[in-house]
Amino acid sequence: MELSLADTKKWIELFVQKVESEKSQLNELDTAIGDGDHGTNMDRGMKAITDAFSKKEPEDIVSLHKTVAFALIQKVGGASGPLYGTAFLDMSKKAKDDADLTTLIQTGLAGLKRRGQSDVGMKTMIDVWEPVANALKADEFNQSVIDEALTSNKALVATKGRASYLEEKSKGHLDPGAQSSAYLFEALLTVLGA
Amino acid sequence: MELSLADTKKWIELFVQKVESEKSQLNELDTAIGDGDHGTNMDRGMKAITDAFSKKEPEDIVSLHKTVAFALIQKVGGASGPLYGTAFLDMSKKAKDDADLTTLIQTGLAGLKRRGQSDVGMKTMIDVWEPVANALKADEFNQSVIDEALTSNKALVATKGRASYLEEKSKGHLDPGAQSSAYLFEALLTVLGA
Amino acid sequence: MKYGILIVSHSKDIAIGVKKLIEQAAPKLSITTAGGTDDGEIGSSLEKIQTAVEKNSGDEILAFYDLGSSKMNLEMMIEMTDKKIHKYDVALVEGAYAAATLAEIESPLETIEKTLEPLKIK
Amino acid sequence: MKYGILIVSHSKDIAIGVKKLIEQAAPKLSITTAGGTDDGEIGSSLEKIQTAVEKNSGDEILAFYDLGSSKMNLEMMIEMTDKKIHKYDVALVEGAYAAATLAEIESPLETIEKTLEPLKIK
Ligand SMILES: Nc1ncnc2c1ncn2[C@@H]1O[C@H](COP(=O)(O)OP(=O)(O)O)[C@@H](O)[C@H]1O
Ligand SMILES: Nc1ncnc2c1ncn2[C@@H]1O[C@H](COP(=O)(O)OP(=O)(O)O)[C@@H](O)[C@H]1O
Ligand SMILES: [Mg+2]
Ligand SMILES: [Mg+2]
Ligand SMILES: [Mg+2]
Ligand SMILES: [Mg+2]
Repeated sequence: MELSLADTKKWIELFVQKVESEKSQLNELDTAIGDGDHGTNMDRGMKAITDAFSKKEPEDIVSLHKTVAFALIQKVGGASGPLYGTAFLDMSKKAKDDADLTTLIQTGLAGLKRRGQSDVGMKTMIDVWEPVANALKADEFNQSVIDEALTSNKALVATKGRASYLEEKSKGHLDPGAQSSAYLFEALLTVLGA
Repeated sequence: MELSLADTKKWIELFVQKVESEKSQLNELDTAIGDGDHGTNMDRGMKAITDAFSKKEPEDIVSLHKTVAFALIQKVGGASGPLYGTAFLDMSKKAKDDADLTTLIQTGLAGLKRRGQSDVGMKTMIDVWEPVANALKADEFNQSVIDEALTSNKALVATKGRASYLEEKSKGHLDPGAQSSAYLFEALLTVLGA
Repeated sequence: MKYGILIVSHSKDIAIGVKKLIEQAAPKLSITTAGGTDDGEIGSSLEKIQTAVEKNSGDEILAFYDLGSSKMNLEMMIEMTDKKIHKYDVALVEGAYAAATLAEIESPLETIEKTLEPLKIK
Repeated sequence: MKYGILIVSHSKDIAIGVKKLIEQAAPKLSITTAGGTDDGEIGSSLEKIQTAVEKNSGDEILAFYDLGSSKMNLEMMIEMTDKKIHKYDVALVEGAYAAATLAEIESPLETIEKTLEPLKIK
């Protein structure tokens, strides 16, 4: 299934709104097991996306994903910048040949793994992206996929990112990047009307 | 043999003069295999010694060595500060019981080794202190002891201090701290009238 | 808190930067620094180290340094003070960050030192 | 010169301090830095890295970084540029100092990398 240009834009705009309203929530999660800036970082990226959209209306899915990627790469300032940035940049490149939603999310996921040199189970945003990608493929994507992903992420011991310094003590805390990724895919669910 | 208070002071004053006049020479040696500041560092220490002597005339050998130690520890700013500083501080402590010159130089040498976690043959100032200490013990201390110490220091590959980063390339260069220690012991020779 | 962090560097910029970096992840920790010589040049100062030790409000101090004279001056300080100072021969920036993260959540010294072990390079 | 040094840190102070520290031992070397975010906060900036790469006059670049996003942004840069950049997973301050000392005297890359090997901690 392909998302239309308008729906893709709506998806990103809902994500922007959600992150902006949950900025301090994301900072709080990051304070517990990181350096407390994930909300501030993402918020900078969200503002940059809004700016970029208002400066130049994206003409197609390819350029939309690229615009999102550049805004995040340039403005986030934390690890989430190159991570989300790489995901959207790879999605933009992929969309040139194949804009199937499932394919794109899988491509983004692969980008995250490459950039982070990480995989599912390390208590990062990947713990949300991977189950969502799988669910899309199986045509079973719904809110409970996200909820379950967050629940299992919370129980993990971090082995990548700043939280990994805390070792055992990272257990029981939700990873901030997993939460922002949950917002991304909740916005997608809304657009899908599910 | 014990050095009188007057001779000990003359020794240090001659050292101060020599280092001050050879400041740029010491910097040059350090530029080749270090960070180029050994002359500047030692010069700061020398000024501090002169200041301290003029503020309070040392009353005995113990306080003289302690004054020298504190001036060097506080003002040098490079590795030579804690090194020479420890040597003179240990000499000051030793002089309370035994002010024999040979004993003091041996005590200073032991202090250098402790502070630097180093030994003879690593291309440092120790390569001058150790042969001098040995020669004093054997009652054979003269200029050729110093000259030979410098010659063999030059041929060594550094394994301690900044020069050790250069590995093989440190060969053929004289260690700046070995040179300043040579000045120290040449001043001593002058006082000894040898 | 039980542990404070002490950063000893040849450069006042490095010392201040490391403090800023790690206090983001460890805002409650006492982190004091001694960077550069008395007159702000590249080098080290026993007096600055002494002041940094005095100002540190940790019951015990975890100390990190960069090169040669920072280490030697730190060791002189350890010989001179009554305060318990643990010196680590690890990567300055990375070691201080790891230790601070763990000290912030009141991890035991054993855990902190286990984490520092693979960062030993000196 | 053949090699230049690039320092990527979360903190502009660390980046500047490392440059000052190593240029004392390597005054002829091209050393460029990218520290902190665009607005001077703790973090990293691809744009700053890009500028630092462009300004570096070494034929090839030896690059050092501190933590997570410095590394990831550096890797993005490596994918984007034609310039040859060698990235080292070593202690930032200590690794950059060792490499600079050797690059200053035109040591071959092999020698530099052999010296960096024991400083690998990432
Ligand atoms: N190596 C990695 N692989 C995947 N995700 C990572 C990795 N490192 C960090 N993350 C994600 O990035 C999030 C942190 O982002 P942010 O706080 O903006 O960056 P920083 O850690 O630089 O302050 C983490 O919660 C985690 O989800
Ligand atoms: N570990 C050590 N043991 C003995 N001597 C040392 C050691 N490290 C350095 N030195 C001596 O100190 C000298 C360098 O002093 P200086 O240039 O003032 O300090 P820095 O290296 O901090 O700039 C070297 O030439 C060497 O003789
Ligand atoms: Mg963060
Ligand atoms: Mg951050
Ligand atoms: Mg020097
Ligand atoms: Mg120096």
